[in-house]
Amino acid sequence: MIKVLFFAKLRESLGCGSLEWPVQEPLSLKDLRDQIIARHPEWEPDLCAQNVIAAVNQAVAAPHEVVQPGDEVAFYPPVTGG
Amino acid sequence: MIKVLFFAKLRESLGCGSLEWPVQEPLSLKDLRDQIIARHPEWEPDLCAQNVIAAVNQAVAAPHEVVQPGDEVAFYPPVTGG
Amino acid sequence: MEPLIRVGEADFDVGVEVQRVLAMADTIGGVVNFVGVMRSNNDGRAVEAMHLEHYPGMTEKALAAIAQQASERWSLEAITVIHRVGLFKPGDQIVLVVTAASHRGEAFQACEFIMDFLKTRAPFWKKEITAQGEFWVDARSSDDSAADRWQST
Amino acid sequence: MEPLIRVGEADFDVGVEVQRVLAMADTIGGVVNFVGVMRSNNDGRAVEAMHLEHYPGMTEKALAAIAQQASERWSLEAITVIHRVGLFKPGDQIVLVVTAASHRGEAFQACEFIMDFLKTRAPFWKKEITAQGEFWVDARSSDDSAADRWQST
Repeated sequence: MIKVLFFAKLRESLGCGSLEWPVQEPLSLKDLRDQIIARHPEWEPDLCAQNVIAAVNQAVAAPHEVVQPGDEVAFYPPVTGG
Repeated sequence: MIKVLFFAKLRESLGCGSLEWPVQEPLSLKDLRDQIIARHPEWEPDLCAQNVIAAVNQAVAAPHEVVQPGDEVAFYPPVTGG
Repeated sequence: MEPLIRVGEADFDVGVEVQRVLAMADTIGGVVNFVGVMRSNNDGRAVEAMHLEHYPGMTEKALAAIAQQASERWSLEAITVIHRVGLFKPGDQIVLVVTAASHRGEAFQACEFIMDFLKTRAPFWKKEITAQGEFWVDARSSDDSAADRWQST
Repeated sequence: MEPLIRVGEADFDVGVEVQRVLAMADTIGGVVNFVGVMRSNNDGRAVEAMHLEHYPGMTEKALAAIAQQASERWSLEAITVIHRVGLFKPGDQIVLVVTAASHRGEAFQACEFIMDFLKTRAPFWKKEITAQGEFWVDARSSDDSAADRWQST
Protein backbone atom coordinates (compact mmCIF):
# COMPACT_ATOMS: atom_id res chain seq x y z
CA MET A 1 0.00 0.00 0.00
CA ILE A 2 0.98 3.60 -0.62
CA LYS A 3 -0.84 6.34 1.25
CA VAL A 4 -1.76 9.16 -1.13
CA LEU A 5 -2.80 12.60 0.18
CA PHE A 6 -4.32 15.63 -1.58
CA PHE A 7 -4.40 19.13 -0.12
CA ALA A 8 -6.21 22.45 -0.35
CA LYS A 9 -7.75 23.41 -3.70
CA LEU A 10 -6.67 20.10 -5.25
CA ARG A 11 -8.38 18.14 -2.45
CA GLU A 12 -11.58 20.11 -3.04
CA SER A 13 -11.45 19.74 -6.85
CA LEU A 14 -10.93 15.98 -6.65
CA GLY A 15 -13.40 15.59 -3.82
CA CYS A 16 -10.88 13.34 -2.09
CA GLY A 17 -8.43 13.99 0.76
CA SER A 18 -6.60 10.66 0.89
CA LEU A 19 -6.62 7.16 -0.47
CA GLU A 20 -4.74 3.88 -0.02
CA TRP A 21 -3.22 2.68 -3.29
CA PRO A 22 -2.36 -1.04 -3.62
CA VAL A 23 1.25 -1.44 -4.76
CA GLN A 24 3.43 -4.56 -4.73
CA GLU A 25 6.50 -3.31 -6.61
CA PRO A 26 8.46 -0.03 -6.60
CA LEU A 27 7.32 2.35 -9.33
CA SER A 28 7.95 5.94 -10.37
CA LEU A 29 5.88 8.79 -9.01
CA LYS A 30 4.70 9.47 -12.56
CA ASP A 31 3.57 5.86 -13.01
CA LEU A 32 1.71 6.00 -9.71
CA ARG A 33 -0.08 9.15 -10.84
CA ASP A 34 -0.96 7.53 -14.19
CA GLN A 35 -2.40 4.49 -12.37
CA ILE A 36 -4.55 6.76 -10.21
CA ILE A 37 -5.76 8.63 -13.28
CA ALA A 38 -6.59 5.31 -15.00
CA ARG A 39 -8.88 4.59 -12.05
CA HIS A 40 -10.25 8.20 -11.85
CA PRO A 41 -10.08 9.62 -15.41
CA GLU A 42 -11.95 12.77 -14.33
CA TRP A 43 -8.98 13.69 -12.09
CA GLU A 44 -6.57 14.11 -14.99
CA PRO A 45 -6.91 17.90 -15.56
CA ASP A 46 -6.35 18.73 -11.89
CA LEU A 47 -3.73 16.10 -11.12
CA CYS A 48 -1.68 16.82 -14.24
CA ALA A 49 -1.83 20.62 -13.93
CA GLN A 50 1.56 22.25 -14.53
CA ASN A 51 1.77 23.72 -11.02
CA VAL A 52 0.90 20.61 -8.99
CA ILE A 53 3.68 19.68 -6.55
CA ALA A 54 4.38 16.11 -5.42
CA ALA A 55 6.06 14.98 -2.21
CA VAL A 56 7.31 11.55 -1.20
CA ASN A 57 7.57 10.89 2.53
CA GLN A 58 7.06 14.61 3.17
CA ALA A 59 9.85 15.83 0.89
CA VAL A 60 9.25 17.43 -2.53
CA ALA A 61 9.97 14.88 -5.28
CA ALA A 62 10.44 14.80 -9.06
CA PRO A 63 8.21 12.62 -11.33
CA HIS A 64 10.97 10.06 -11.96
CA GLU A 65 11.48 9.43 -8.22
CA VAL A 66 10.73 5.83 -7.19
CA VAL A 67 8.10 5.08 -4.56
CA GLN A 68 7.43 1.80 -2.84
CA PRO A 69 4.94 0.07 -0.54
CA GLY A 70 4.74 1.91 2.79
CA ASP A 71 5.61 5.32 1.33
CA GLU A 72 3.47 8.42 1.83
CA VAL A 73 2.85 10.44 -1.32
CA ALA A 74 1.18 13.86 -1.48
CA PHE A 75 -0.04 16.06 -4.33
CA TYR A 76 -0.77 19.72 -3.70
CA PRO A 77 -1.09 23.15 -5.33
CA PRO A 78 1.49 25.97 -4.93
CA VAL A 79 1.87 26.93 -1.27
CA THR A 80 0.56 30.22 0.15
CA GLY A 81 1.64 30.34 3.80
CA GLY A 82 3.52 32.98 5.74
CA MET B 1 25.66 84.16 24.48
CA ILE B 2 26.07 80.80 22.78
CA LYS B 3 25.57 77.63 24.79
CA VAL B 4 28.35 75.15 24.05
CA LEU B 5 28.01 71.46 25.00
CA PHE B 6 30.54 68.62 25.05
CA PHE B 7 29.62 64.94 25.23
CA ALA B 8 30.99 61.54 26.17
CA LYS B 9 34.75 60.97 25.85
CA LEU B 10 35.28 64.57 24.72
CA ARG B 11 33.48 65.91 27.80
CA GLU B 12 35.68 63.76 30.02
CA SER B 13 38.91 64.72 28.23
CA LEU B 14 38.15 68.44 28.45
CA GLY B 15 36.83 68.14 31.99
CA CYS B 16 33.88 70.32 30.92
CA GLY B 17 30.29 69.49 29.99
CA SER B 18 28.98 72.90 28.97
CA LEU B 19 29.89 76.58 28.91
CA GLU B 20 28.29 79.89 27.99
CA TRP B 21 30.31 81.72 25.36
CA PRO B 22 29.86 85.51 25.04
CA VAL B 23 29.09 86.42 21.42
CA GLN B 24 27.73 89.70 20.03
CA GLU B 25 28.05 89.07 16.29
CA PRO B 26 27.43 86.03 14.06
CA LEU B 27 30.59 83.99 13.44
CA SER B 28 31.52 80.68 11.82
CA LEU B 29 31.57 77.47 13.81
CA LYS B 30 35.29 77.25 13.10
CA ASP B 31 35.92 80.77 14.47
CA LEU B 32 33.90 79.92 17.57
CA ARG B 33 36.03 76.84 18.12
CA ASP B 34 39.23 78.87 17.62
CA GLN B 35 38.06 81.43 20.19
CA ILE B 36 37.38 78.67 22.70
CA ILE B 37 40.83 77.18 22.06
CA ALA B 38 42.43 80.63 22.53
CA ARG B 39 40.86 80.67 26.00
CA HIS B 40 41.67 76.96 26.71
CA PRO B 41 44.83 76.13 24.72
CA GLU B 42 45.07 72.71 26.35
CA TRP B 43 41.77 71.71 24.64
CA GLU B 44 43.20 72.00 21.13
CA PRO B 45 44.22 68.33 20.56
CA ASP B 46 40.82 66.99 21.63
CA LEU B 47 38.65 69.70 20.10
CA CYS B 48 40.48 69.66 16.75
CA ALA B 49 40.65 65.86 16.44
CA GLN B 50 39.69 64.68 12.93
CA ASN B 51 36.68 62.72 14.13
CA VAL B 52 35.02 65.38 16.31
CA ILE B 53 31.49 66.17 15.14
CA ALA B 54 29.84 69.56 15.61
CA ALA B 55 26.11 70.33 15.79
CA VAL B 56 24.31 73.67 15.70
CA ASN B 57 20.86 73.78 17.28
CA GLN B 58 20.88 69.97 17.43
CA ALA B 59 21.68 69.38 13.75
CA VAL B 60 25.11 68.29 12.47
CA ALA B 61 26.93 71.29 10.97
CA ALA B 62 30.01 72.00 8.83
CA PRO B 63 32.85 74.28 10.10
CA HIS B 64 31.86 77.16 7.79
CA GLU B 65 28.29 77.24 9.17
CA VAL B 66 27.41 80.57 10.87
CA VAL B 67 26.29 80.64 14.49
CA GLN B 68 24.80 83.54 16.39
CA PRO B 69 23.80 84.63 19.88
CA GLY B 70 21.13 82.29 21.30
CA ASP B 71 22.32 79.23 19.33
CA GLU B 72 23.20 75.91 20.93
CA VAL B 73 26.44 74.35 19.72
CA ALA B 74 27.69 70.87 20.56
CA PHE B 75 30.96 69.04 19.98
CA TYR B 76 31.10 65.26 20.33
CA PRO B 77 33.00 62.12 19.30
CA PRO B 78 31.67 59.54 16.79
CA VAL B 79 28.40 58.06 18.00
CA THR B 80 28.07 54.47 19.27
CA GLY B 81 24.38 53.90 19.98
CA GLY B 82 22.02 51.18 18.82
CA MET C 1 21.91 25.88 18.40
CA GLU C 2 18.62 23.99 18.10
CA PRO C 3 15.95 25.95 16.19
CA LEU C 4 12.52 26.16 17.83
CA ILE C 5 9.82 25.17 15.31
CA ARG C 6 6.15 25.26 16.26
CA VAL C 7 3.03 24.72 14.12
CA GLY C 8 -0.43 24.90 15.63
CA GLU C 9 -3.51 26.99 16.36
CA ALA C 10 -2.14 28.78 19.44
CA ASP C 11 -1.31 32.49 19.16
CA PHE C 12 2.15 33.81 20.15
CA ASP C 13 3.56 36.81 22.01
CA VAL C 14 6.58 38.33 20.25
CA GLY C 15 7.87 39.75 23.54
CA VAL C 16 7.85 36.32 25.18
CA GLU C 17 9.64 34.75 22.21
CA VAL C 18 12.33 37.47 22.20
CA GLN C 19 12.94 36.94 25.92
CA ARG C 20 13.16 33.16 25.40
CA VAL C 21 15.85 33.71 22.75
CA LEU C 22 17.77 36.22 24.90
CA ALA C 23 17.87 33.71 27.76
CA MET C 24 19.63 31.18 25.49
CA ALA C 25 22.92 33.01 24.83
CA ASP C 26 24.69 36.08 26.19
CA THR C 27 26.57 36.61 22.92
CA ILE C 28 23.46 37.92 21.17
CA GLY C 29 23.82 41.52 19.99
CA GLY C 30 20.71 41.75 17.85
CA VAL C 31 17.37 40.00 17.45
CA VAL C 32 15.31 40.41 14.27
CA ASN C 33 11.64 39.38 14.15
CA PHE C 34 9.13 39.15 11.39
CA VAL C 35 5.44 38.94 12.24
CA GLY C 36 3.11 38.09 9.37
CA VAL C 37 -0.39 39.45 9.86
CA MET C 38 -3.77 38.83 8.23
CA ARG C 39 -4.85 41.81 6.14
CA SER C 40 -8.48 42.86 5.85
CA ASN C 41 -7.95 43.44 2.18
CA ASN C 42 -6.23 41.39 -0.51
CA ASP C 43 -5.72 43.01 -3.93
CA GLY C 44 -8.75 45.24 -3.31
CA ARG C 45 -11.02 42.43 -2.09
CA ALA C 46 -12.44 42.77 1.44
CA VAL C 47 -11.67 39.62 3.41
CA GLU C 48 -13.75 38.73 6.48
CA ALA C 49 -11.79 35.70 7.65
CA MET C 50 -9.24 33.21 6.46
CA HIS C 51 -8.68 29.51 6.91
CA LEU C 52 -5.12 28.21 6.88
CA GLU C 53 -4.62 24.53 6.04
CA HIS C 54 -1.32 22.67 6.25
CA TYR C 55 0.25 19.23 5.71
CA PRO C 56 0.89 18.00 9.26
CA GLY C 57 4.29 16.40 9.60
CA MET C 58 5.73 17.79 6.38
CA THR C 59 5.20 21.36 7.60
CA GLU C 60 7.47 20.89 10.60
CA LYS C 61 10.10 19.13 8.46
CA ALA C 62 10.04 21.88 5.83
CA LEU C 63 10.43 24.62 8.44
CA ALA C 64 13.24 22.74 10.17
CA ALA C 65 15.03 22.30 6.83
CA ILE C 66 14.75 26.03 6.05
CA ALA C 67 16.03 26.93 9.54
CA GLN C 68 18.92 24.49 9.04
CA GLN C 69 19.87 26.13 5.73
CA ALA C 70 19.80 29.56 7.38
CA SER C 71 22.03 28.38 10.23
CA GLU C 72 24.58 27.01 7.73
CA ARG C 73 24.57 30.22 5.74
CA TRP C 74 24.82 32.77 8.56
CA SER C 75 26.37 32.82 12.01
CA LEU C 76 23.27 32.69 14.22
CA GLU C 77 22.74 32.27 17.96
CA ALA C 78 19.05 31.32 17.76
CA ILE C 79 16.19 30.70 15.33
CA THR C 80 12.47 30.49 16.16
CA VAL C 81 9.75 29.77 13.60
CA ILE C 82 6.11 29.71 14.73
CA HIS C 83 3.37 29.25 12.13
CA ARG C 84 -0.27 29.20 13.10
CA VAL C 85 -3.02 27.28 11.31
CA GLY C 86 -6.81 27.32 11.53
CA LEU C 87 -9.21 30.25 11.35
CA PHE C 88 -8.02 33.88 11.32
CA LYS C 89 -9.61 37.32 11.53
CA PRO C 90 -8.08 40.51 10.03
CA GLY C 91 -5.22 41.75 12.21
CA ASP C 92 -4.46 38.27 13.62
CA GLN C 93 -0.83 37.18 13.78
CA ILE C 94 -0.08 34.29 11.42
CA VAL C 95 3.66 33.65 11.47
CA LEU C 96 6.67 34.63 13.58
CA VAL C 97 10.31 34.25 12.58
CA VAL C 98 12.99 35.23 15.11
CA THR C 99 16.70 35.24 14.31
CA ALA C 100 19.42 36.24 16.77
CA ALA C 101 23.08 36.91 16.04
CA SER C 102 26.11 38.74 17.37
CA HIS C 103 25.87 41.15 14.45
CA ARG C 104 22.65 42.60 13.13
CA GLY C 105 23.37 42.17 9.41
CA GLU C 106 23.36 38.38 9.70
CA ALA C 107 20.14 38.36 11.72
CA PHE C 108 18.37 40.59 9.14
CA GLN C 109 19.44 38.48 6.18
CA ALA C 110 18.62 35.16 7.84
CA CYS C 111 15.14 36.35 8.89
CA GLU C 112 14.27 37.54 5.38
CA PHE C 113 15.70 34.32 3.88
CA ILE C 114 13.55 32.15 6.16
CA MET C 115 10.42 34.15 5.29
CA ASP C 116 11.12 33.99 1.55
CA PHE C 117 11.58 30.20 1.67
CA LEU C 118 8.68 29.64 4.03
CA LYS C 119 6.40 31.50 1.59
CA THR C 120 7.43 29.31 -1.35
CA ARG C 121 8.41 25.93 0.16
CA ALA C 122 6.39 25.16 3.30
CA PRO C 123 3.06 23.35 2.73
CA PHE C 124 0.51 25.91 3.94
CA TRP C 125 -2.56 27.06 2.01
CA LYS C 126 -4.79 30.06 2.66
CA LYS C 127 -8.47 30.22 1.86
CA GLU C 128 -10.16 33.60 2.10
CA ILE C 129 -13.73 33.93 3.33
CA THR C 130 -15.45 36.95 1.77
CA ALA C 131 -19.01 38.22 1.28
CA GLN C 132 -18.77 36.81 -2.27
CA GLY C 133 -17.76 33.33 -1.13
CA GLU C 134 -14.62 31.36 -0.26
CA PHE C 135 -11.52 31.56 -2.43
CA TRP C 136 -8.18 29.78 -2.32
CA VAL C 137 -5.37 32.34 -2.37
CA ASP C 138 -3.15 32.16 -5.46
CA ALA C 139 0.61 31.89 -4.99
CA ARG C 140 2.40 35.16 -5.74
CA SER C 141 5.14 35.21 -8.34
CA SER C 142 6.79 37.99 -6.29
CA ASP C 143 7.32 35.41 -3.54
CA ASP C 144 9.05 33.10 -6.02
CA SER C 145 11.33 35.94 -7.10
CA ALA C 146 12.09 36.73 -3.48
CA ALA C 147 13.15 33.14 -2.84
CA ASP C 148 15.06 32.88 -6.14
CA ARG C 149 17.36 35.81 -5.38
CA TRP C 150 19.06 33.76 -2.63
CA GLN C 151 20.23 31.19 -5.20
CA SER C 152 22.58 33.55 -7.00
CA THR C 153 24.23 35.11 -3.96
CA MET D 1 1.58 57.97 9.63
CA GLU D 2 3.23 59.55 12.67
CA PRO D 3 6.34 57.64 13.83
CA LEU D 4 6.54 56.86 17.54
CA ILE D 5 9.94 57.96 18.91
CA ARG D 6 10.88 57.38 22.55
CA VAL D 7 14.18 57.95 24.37
CA GLY D 8 14.52 57.20 28.08
CA GLU D 9 15.53 54.75 30.77
CA ALA D 10 12.35 52.63 30.70
CA ASP D 11 12.53 49.11 29.26
CA PHE D 12 10.16 47.98 26.50
CA ASP D 13 8.14 44.87 25.64
CA VAL D 14 8.39 43.94 21.96
CA GLY D 15 5.02 42.17 22.10
CA VAL D 16 3.28 45.28 23.40
CA GLU D 17 4.89 47.44 20.73
CA VAL D 18 3.88 45.03 17.95
CA GLN D 19 0.27 45.02 19.21
CA ARG D 20 0.27 48.84 19.37
CA VAL D 21 1.36 48.97 15.72
CA LEU D 22 -1.20 46.35 14.62
CA ALA D 23 -3.98 48.39 16.24
CA MET D 24 -3.07 51.39 14.04
CA ALA D 25 -3.88 49.99 10.58
CA ASP D 26 -5.62 46.91 9.16
CA THR D 27 -3.60 47.11 5.94
CA ILE D 28 -0.47 45.79 7.66
CA GLY D 29 0.74 42.48 6.25
CA GLY D 30 4.10 42.28 7.94
CA VAL D 31 5.87 43.77 10.96
CA VAL D 32 9.67 43.68 11.24
CA ASN D 33 11.41 44.37 14.57
CA PHE D 34 15.00 44.79 15.51
CA VAL D 35 16.00 44.50 19.18
CA GLY D 36 19.55 45.57 20.03
CA VAL D 37 20.89 43.83 23.11
CA MET D 38 23.86 44.36 25.42
CA ARG D 39 26.47 41.65 24.93
CA SER D 40 28.56 40.33 27.83
CA ASN D 41 31.57 40.37 25.58
CA ASN D 42 32.92 42.97 23.18
CA ASP D 43 35.84 41.93 20.93
CA GLY D 44 36.93 39.36 23.50
CA ARG D 45 36.67 41.72 26.49
CA ALA D 46 34.29 40.70 29.30
CA VAL D 47 31.90 43.58 30.01
CA GLU D 48 30.12 43.77 33.37
CA ALA D 49 27.91 46.74 32.67
CA MET D 50 27.50 49.62 30.26
CA HIS D 51 26.49 53.25 30.57
CA LEU D 52 24.72 54.87 27.65
CA GLU D 53 24.85 58.66 27.39
CA HIS D 54 22.93 60.79 24.90
CA TYR D 55 22.33 64.39 23.82
CA PRO D 56 18.81 65.12 25.08
CA GLY D 57 16.76 66.96 22.51
CA MET D 58 19.01 66.22 19.56
CA THR D 59 18.53 62.48 20.01
CA GLU D 60 14.78 62.68 19.49
CA LYS D 61 15.26 65.02 16.49
CA ALA D 62 17.83 62.71 14.89
CA LEU D 63 15.61 59.63 15.32
CA ALA D 64 12.58 61.49 13.94
CA ALA D 65 14.62 62.61 10.91
CA ILE D 66 15.79 59.04 10.22
CA ALA D 67 12.20 57.74 10.56
CA GLN D 68 11.04 60.48 8.19
CA GLN D 69 13.64 59.47 5.58
CA ALA D 70 12.54 55.84 5.85
CA SER D 71 8.88 56.78 5.40
CA GLU D 72 9.72 58.74 2.25
CA ARG D 73 11.78 55.91 0.83
CA TRP D 74 9.42 52.98 1.50
CA SER D 75 5.67 52.53 1.72
CA LEU D 76 5.20 52.02 5.46
CA GLU D 77 2.15 51.79 7.70
CA ALA D 78 3.99 52.41 10.99
CA ILE D 79 7.42 53.13 12.49
CA THR D 80 8.44 52.86 16.15
CA VAL D 81 11.90 53.70 17.48
CA ILE D 82 12.63 53.25 21.18
CA HIS D 83 16.17 53.85 22.45
CA ARG D 84 17.05 53.38 26.09
CA VAL D 85 19.75 55.30 27.98
CA GLY D 86 21.38 54.86 31.40
CA LEU D 87 22.93 51.78 32.96
CA PHE D 88 22.71 48.33 31.33
CA LYS D 89 23.61 44.76 32.28
CA PRO D 90 24.49 42.02 29.75
CA GLY D 91 21.33 40.74 28.06
CA ASP D 92 19.43 44.00 28.58
CA GLN D 93 17.47 45.39 25.65
CA ILE D 94 18.92 48.68 24.36
CA VAL D 95 17.03 49.65 21.22
CA LEU D 96 13.85 48.65 19.39
CA VAL D 97 12.95 49.51 15.81
CA VAL D 98 9.56 48.41 14.46
CA THR D 99 8.49 48.87 10.85
CA ALA D 100 5.15 47.75 9.45
CA ALA D 101 4.11 47.55 5.80
CA SER D 102 1.67 45.84 3.48
CA HIS D 103 4.56 43.91 1.96
CA ARG D 104 7.39 42.38 3.94
CA GLY D 105 10.27 43.46 1.69
CA GLU D 106 9.65 47.14 2.42
CA ALA D 107 9.41 46.54 6.16
CA PHE D 108 12.71 44.59 6.17
CA GLN D 109 14.60 47.23 4.22
CA ALA D 110 13.23 50.15 6.23
CA CYS D 111 14.07 48.48 9.55
CA GLU D 112 17.66 47.79 8.51
CA PHE D 113 18.01 51.32 7.09
CA ILE D 114 16.82 52.89 10.35
CA MET D 115 19.26 50.76 12.38
CA ASP D 116 22.18 51.59 10.08
CA PHE D 117 21.50 55.32 10.32
CA LEU D 118 20.76 55.23 14.03
CA LYS D 119 24.16 53.57 14.61
CA THR D 120 26.02 56.27 12.70
CA ARG D 121 23.93 59.44 13.08
CA ALA D 122 22.09 59.51 16.41
CA PRO D 123 24.01 61.06 19.34
CA PHE D 124 24.38 58.12 21.74
CA TRP D 125 27.64 57.00 23.33
CA LYS D 126 28.41 53.74 25.12
CA LYS D 127 30.89 53.35 27.96
CA GLU D 128 31.77 49.83 29.02
CA ILE D 129 32.41 48.99 32.64
CA THR D 130 34.88 46.09 32.97
CA ALA D 131 37.09 44.58 35.66
CA GLN D 132 39.96 46.55 34.07
CA GLY D 133 38.16 49.89 34.24
CA GLU D 134 35.73 51.97 32.20
CA PHE D 135 36.20 52.42 28.46
CA TRP D 136 34.35 54.46 25.85
CA VAL D 137 33.29 52.21 22.97
CA ASP D 138 34.92 53.06 19.63
CA ALA D 139 32.72 53.61 16.60
CA ARG D 140 32.80 50.69 14.16
CA SER D 141 33.79 51.32 10.57
CA SER D 142 31.45 48.42 9.63
CA ASP D 143 28.56 50.59 10.82
CA ASP D 144 29.70 53.41 8.53
CA SER D 145 29.83 51.00 5.60
CA ALA D 146 26.36 49.73 6.49
CA ALA D 147 24.98 53.28 6.41
CA ASP D 148 26.92 54.21 3.26
CA ARG D 149 25.40 51.44 1.15
CA TRP D 150 22.01 53.20 1.25
CA GLN D 151 23.47 56.23 -0.55
CA SER D 152 24.16 54.44 -3.81
CA THR D 153 20.84 52.59 -4.13
